[in-house]
Amino acid sequence: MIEASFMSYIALALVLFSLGIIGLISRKNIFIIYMSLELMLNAINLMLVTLSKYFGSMDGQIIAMMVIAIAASEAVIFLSLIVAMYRLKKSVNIDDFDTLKQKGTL
Amino acid sequence: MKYDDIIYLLPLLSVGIGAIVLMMLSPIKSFSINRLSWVAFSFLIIALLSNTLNFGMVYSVTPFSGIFSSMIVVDTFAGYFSSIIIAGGIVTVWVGTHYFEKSNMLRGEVFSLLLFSVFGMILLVESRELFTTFIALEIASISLYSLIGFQKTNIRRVEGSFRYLILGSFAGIMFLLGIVLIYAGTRSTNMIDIAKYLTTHSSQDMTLVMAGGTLILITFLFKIAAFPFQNWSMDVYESAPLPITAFMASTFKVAIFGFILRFVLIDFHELKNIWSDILFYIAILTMLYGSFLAVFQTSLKRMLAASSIVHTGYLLIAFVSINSLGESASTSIIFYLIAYFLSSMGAFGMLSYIASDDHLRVTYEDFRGFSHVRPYMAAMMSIFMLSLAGIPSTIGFIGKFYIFVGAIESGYTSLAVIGILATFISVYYYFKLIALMYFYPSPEMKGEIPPLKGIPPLVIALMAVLIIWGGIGNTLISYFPGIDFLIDTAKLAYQSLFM
Amino acid sequence: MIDSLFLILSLFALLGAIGMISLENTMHSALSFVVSIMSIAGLYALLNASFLFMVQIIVYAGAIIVLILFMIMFLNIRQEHAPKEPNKFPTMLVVAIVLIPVNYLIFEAFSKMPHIEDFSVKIDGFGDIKMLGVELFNRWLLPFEAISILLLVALIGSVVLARKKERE
Amino acid sequence: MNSFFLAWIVLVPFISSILLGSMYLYSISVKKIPNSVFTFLAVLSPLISFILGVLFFIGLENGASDYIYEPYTWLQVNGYIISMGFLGDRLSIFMVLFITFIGLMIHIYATGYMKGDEGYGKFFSYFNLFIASMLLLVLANSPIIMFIGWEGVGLCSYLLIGFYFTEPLNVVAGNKAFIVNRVGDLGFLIGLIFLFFYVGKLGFDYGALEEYVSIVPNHILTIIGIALFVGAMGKSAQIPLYVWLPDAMAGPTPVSALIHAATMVTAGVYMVARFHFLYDLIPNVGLFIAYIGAFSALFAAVIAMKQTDIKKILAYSTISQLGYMFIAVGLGFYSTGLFHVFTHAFFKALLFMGAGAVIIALHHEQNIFKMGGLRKKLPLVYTVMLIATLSISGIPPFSGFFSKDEILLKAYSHHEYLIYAIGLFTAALTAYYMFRLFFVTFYGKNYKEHHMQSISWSIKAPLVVLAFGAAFAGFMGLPDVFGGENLIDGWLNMWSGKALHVEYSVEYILMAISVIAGLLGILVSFLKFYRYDFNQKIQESGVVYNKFYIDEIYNFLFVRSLQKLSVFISVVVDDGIIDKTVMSLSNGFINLGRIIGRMQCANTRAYAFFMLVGLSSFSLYLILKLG
Repeated sequence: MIEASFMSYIALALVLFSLGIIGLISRKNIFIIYMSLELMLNAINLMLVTLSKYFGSMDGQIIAMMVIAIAASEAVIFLSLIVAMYRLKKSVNIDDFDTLKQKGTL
Repeated sequence: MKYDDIIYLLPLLSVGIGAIVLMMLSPIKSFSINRLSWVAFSFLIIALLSNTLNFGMVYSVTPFSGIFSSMIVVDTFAGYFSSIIIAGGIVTVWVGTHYFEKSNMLRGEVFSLLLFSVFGMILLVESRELFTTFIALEIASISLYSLIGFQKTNIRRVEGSFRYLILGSFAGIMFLLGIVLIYAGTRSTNMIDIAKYLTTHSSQDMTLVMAGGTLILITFLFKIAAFPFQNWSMDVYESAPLPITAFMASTFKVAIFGFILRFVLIDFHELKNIWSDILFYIAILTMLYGSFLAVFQTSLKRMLAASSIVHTGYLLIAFVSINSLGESASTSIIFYLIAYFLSSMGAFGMLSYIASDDHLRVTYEDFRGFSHVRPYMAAMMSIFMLSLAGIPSTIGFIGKFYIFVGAIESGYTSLAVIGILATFISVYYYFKLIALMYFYPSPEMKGEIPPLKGIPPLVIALMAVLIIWGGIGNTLISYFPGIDFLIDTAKLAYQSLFM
Repeated sequence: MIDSLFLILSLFALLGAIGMISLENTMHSALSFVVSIMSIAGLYALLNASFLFMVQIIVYAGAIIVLILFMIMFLNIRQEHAPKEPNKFPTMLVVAIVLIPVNYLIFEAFSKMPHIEDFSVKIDGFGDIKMLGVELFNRWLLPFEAISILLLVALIGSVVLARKKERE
Repeated sequence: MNSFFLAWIVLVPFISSILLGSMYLYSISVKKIPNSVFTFLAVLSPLISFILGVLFFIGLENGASDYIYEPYTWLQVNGYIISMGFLGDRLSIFMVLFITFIGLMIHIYATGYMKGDEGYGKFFSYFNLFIASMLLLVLANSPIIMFIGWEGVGLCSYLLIGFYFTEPLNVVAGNKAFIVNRVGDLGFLIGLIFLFFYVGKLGFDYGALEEYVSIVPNHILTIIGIALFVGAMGKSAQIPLYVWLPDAMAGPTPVSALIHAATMVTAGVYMVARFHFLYDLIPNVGLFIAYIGAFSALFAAVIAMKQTDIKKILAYSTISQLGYMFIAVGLGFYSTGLFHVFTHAFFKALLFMGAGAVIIALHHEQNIFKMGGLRKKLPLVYTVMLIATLSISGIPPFSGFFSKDEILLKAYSHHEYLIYAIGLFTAALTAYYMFRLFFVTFYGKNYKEHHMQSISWSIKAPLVVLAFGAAFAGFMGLPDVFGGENLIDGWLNMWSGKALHVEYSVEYILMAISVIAGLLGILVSFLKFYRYDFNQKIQESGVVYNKFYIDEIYNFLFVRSLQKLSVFISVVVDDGIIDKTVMSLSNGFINLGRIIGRMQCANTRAYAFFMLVGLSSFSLYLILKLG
């Protein structure tokens, strides 16, 4: 049985963080990409809260709370941009948005 | 409680209040665009003037240290950088007024968001606590995301904004992880405490701090568009409205450097040589990548975006040599930032000024024979190009000179050689524009280009004059401030970091 | 007791995360993410962060995720709208391999921290709302104020970006 | 003479250029300004500089020490101090004198040549800037300041060559000049940086450099010497960086005269002479320079034999003459090289201006095989061209003879017989192709009658003045043999001249040989082209038409094979290899850029993946670094 030590929390947070990066890069669905970013923030929060307990100081928890606020503010921008994008192209596939591609002509 | 501390916070407060006032004014329809820009301008100029109150002194104050628990510091360094940032805001306001009017997308919110962005950047250079820095970065970035995607019916704008948002958030998350690691390693997020911890515990294992610092460095490299974190910049610079591109390319870069210099010089003073090897290669790759990208562009906007990657490379040269020559390398970075700020802000500003109702003039071909239609504008544009290319007697040359000499002095001769090579390549794509403007007959376009009238061209012309002034030095009239003045102030700024 | 709770919660958190990044359907994926979020909230409770436990449930699960779900339904994204992703799993494998050095570095760095035998806090009321509030308004006032500005910026930004019609 | 006025030698044309430029902008956008105003300003500035130069000359002659004027510190980087300094020693005042004098003449000439051109004011603005840059280059007190002038000259040549930008070809020529010059500049800059690195701490003006250059290790010194010479190659059009010069003929003729005679191309020679203290320490590099010069001289002369464009012939002849100068400076005879710079300035300016007069008279016809029989029509131009052609061919007593002969003599006495032979052979070729130009232009039969345009006095006057110079300037460097005193050597006494170990009798013989070589060239040319029949289709058929035995032999032995060689060199080597290499390098770079540009695929996930790879490699680096 694994002891619920400091390191096991960190390991869990790291795995969640990596899963977030994996989702960000390998998925095409805009919503899932966004949720992957949120997952990474959650993983970092978990680390912060763990550190807060480890150090016996509230700093970690306070930062974690403010990170949630930052995540909320990013969420607003994200979702309004997603709406704008969906209105324009009727697609949630991020690879469809490539109008800025470098043209190879001189 | 000391109420006179409020003087030091005046720039920050003035910009912040200005942003909120503009937000409230923007729904009022009777308030014309011109009036809004005057409001924005007056708040910015108050901020700039209050910055000059302490000019020329070495000072370092932590205003309201009890309330804010020393998380914010106002020193010569912050004053220097925030002055540049506010100046960038002022230029963007004036140039932007004209552009947004023309492209029919101006609303008061633009100015509000712009001032919020300036607010975030000032907080970024003044903050001495890593998490506050992160929030400041987010304030600046989120305003920029909104400004880029402002015209939401334009697919390019929205797409660029979204790409920047995803990648910027990703980079922001790395920054956050870096803060967490440093916090885990030192139990503090305050830069002074971290520096103290690092000097007193130098025998201990520093893997956490190193890893955290590296992650923060990656965010920094992302924001200044260094290889391999540079791809976004081309797309975002191209998609953004021109004044916003100007603001991002020059002012934001200044702010980011303001933060990272403080971070590296204070926190990693003892350990900053750990990155020198990898930054060495990054500087080379950045310069090469940018040069390769810039030479074949047809769009001027893209070329300037690509060349801004090259300029990042030059700045990184000085950044590499920072561990052997702290003061002079930082000074040369600061000086080069000013040089680059003036030149690129001028070039982008000119581009956005000549945008007309139905035609954005952003490709090389649009400038064919330009000098015959608008000779003064062509002359200014040439000055900006000459300065970007680093031709002697412009400020850009002196900036490059300092960087290359510093690189050679600290033993990075190969970096200097590659930098000079990149400069030579850059002459090709900058002079292509000059050649097109001067050596071709002009098509019929006189009616479309706005004449030199109003404040925007005045601002642009002022920058052109400053470029020449900085290049020839304090020299023609010796008691007038010139580059020596700038460099001396930059040195004071450096010294104020260690007070 | 705590250990087995940790195991169950972390299992759910991982399963939820894996489900989120691998499920085809956007809606399923979002629901799977809720599982992960809730489990993390539970972990916060285990870590003596009772206030954060609530914030996590209210703000994340209650607001952000609901917003996402609402948006998915609002835009009426059905399975046939979802992008085709045949190479999803190979890409994941590649990314996972590239991630190894990052994870190794951070894990190694953390494991070098001084070991604490008894991983529990002795302070009374650690992590509850009072302690958090006192700390927040004493030492973290500046970031707090900055966050309020950030939310204001996000507000303006979203109004600008989501406004239905361009005003002439 | 107050050394303060040294700066004004540069500042006067500079200020005048700015004035002219802004007046020009005013005149095209607001209100027309009469050309006479431009003329007055444009001609005034080189005149003032010339007068100032003369005053300094008198000062130095009366025994004043070198003038140094350092108004301010230009740059100051941790211990390195670079001041904006001007140095008026014998070498720079010598250069100033003939630059401003020839420049003045060309300015006067240009007022006639450019009359009626739309860009009249712009032209003189560039022109004055050109003079100012060149004067800055010459008067600079440190290599860094010199580099500003160096770049300024490059920029102005670019602007002037592409002056008629409505022709795409001219723009290409301007670009080519600029790019090729940048290659040279890169070399120059690398040399400077090395020099700066090793001795910069001790001061970076010429005085300090001369004092401390010996502390640089010898192999580094070799690198510096070669790198600096690469810069000279670019400016002074030596193999392989000469390709821009013939194309630079696209500019208006006064520009060609200015570039070829007084300013840009002599910059390289001046630079080597200025760094004489450096090159004295590395004689091997000097020898290398001399050989490059010799081969350039030969190579360009061979190409010139086949050209039909009057300005192109003169362009190649410039390359060839520059080769002579590099022979002299390479072997360490700096004053001899500068003597040739001096005489060359006169006769080459004269040649170009004469050619320009012909071109103007014939309504911009440049092909010599469409001219012919101009002797009667343009008697003045005929006379001055004859003087200039005799001078460049090395016929005594015209100026070219003295300087060229001295170079050959020095090469001989220095036991560089190969160089001597090449120089001698080139001298014969020079006489041949120059007189070919001369005869075809002014003599011949069955030529088409031309409708002539009259030539104004402002074109004629400088021709006459320069003709005197081309005829008699050589007497300033009269060799000892004739009981004269070499005034140039005496003036530039800063170099401990290497003694000559040649008997007078040998000197006479050498002199005779070179005169004979020149006369031989003229003779062949005379036989072939004096009665040139313009009804011939192309000039090669003239080979068939000749009646003279000697001509046939000569043709068979030399001309034919040389012509083949000439075609080979100009088509295969020049256009095919050197031109292509320079151009394909830049094209390759652009194409590589396009391939790399594919990374900008506008795919967010790909960008994120690049970032992740970056993150991963940073982590790997840290893992390795921290163990």
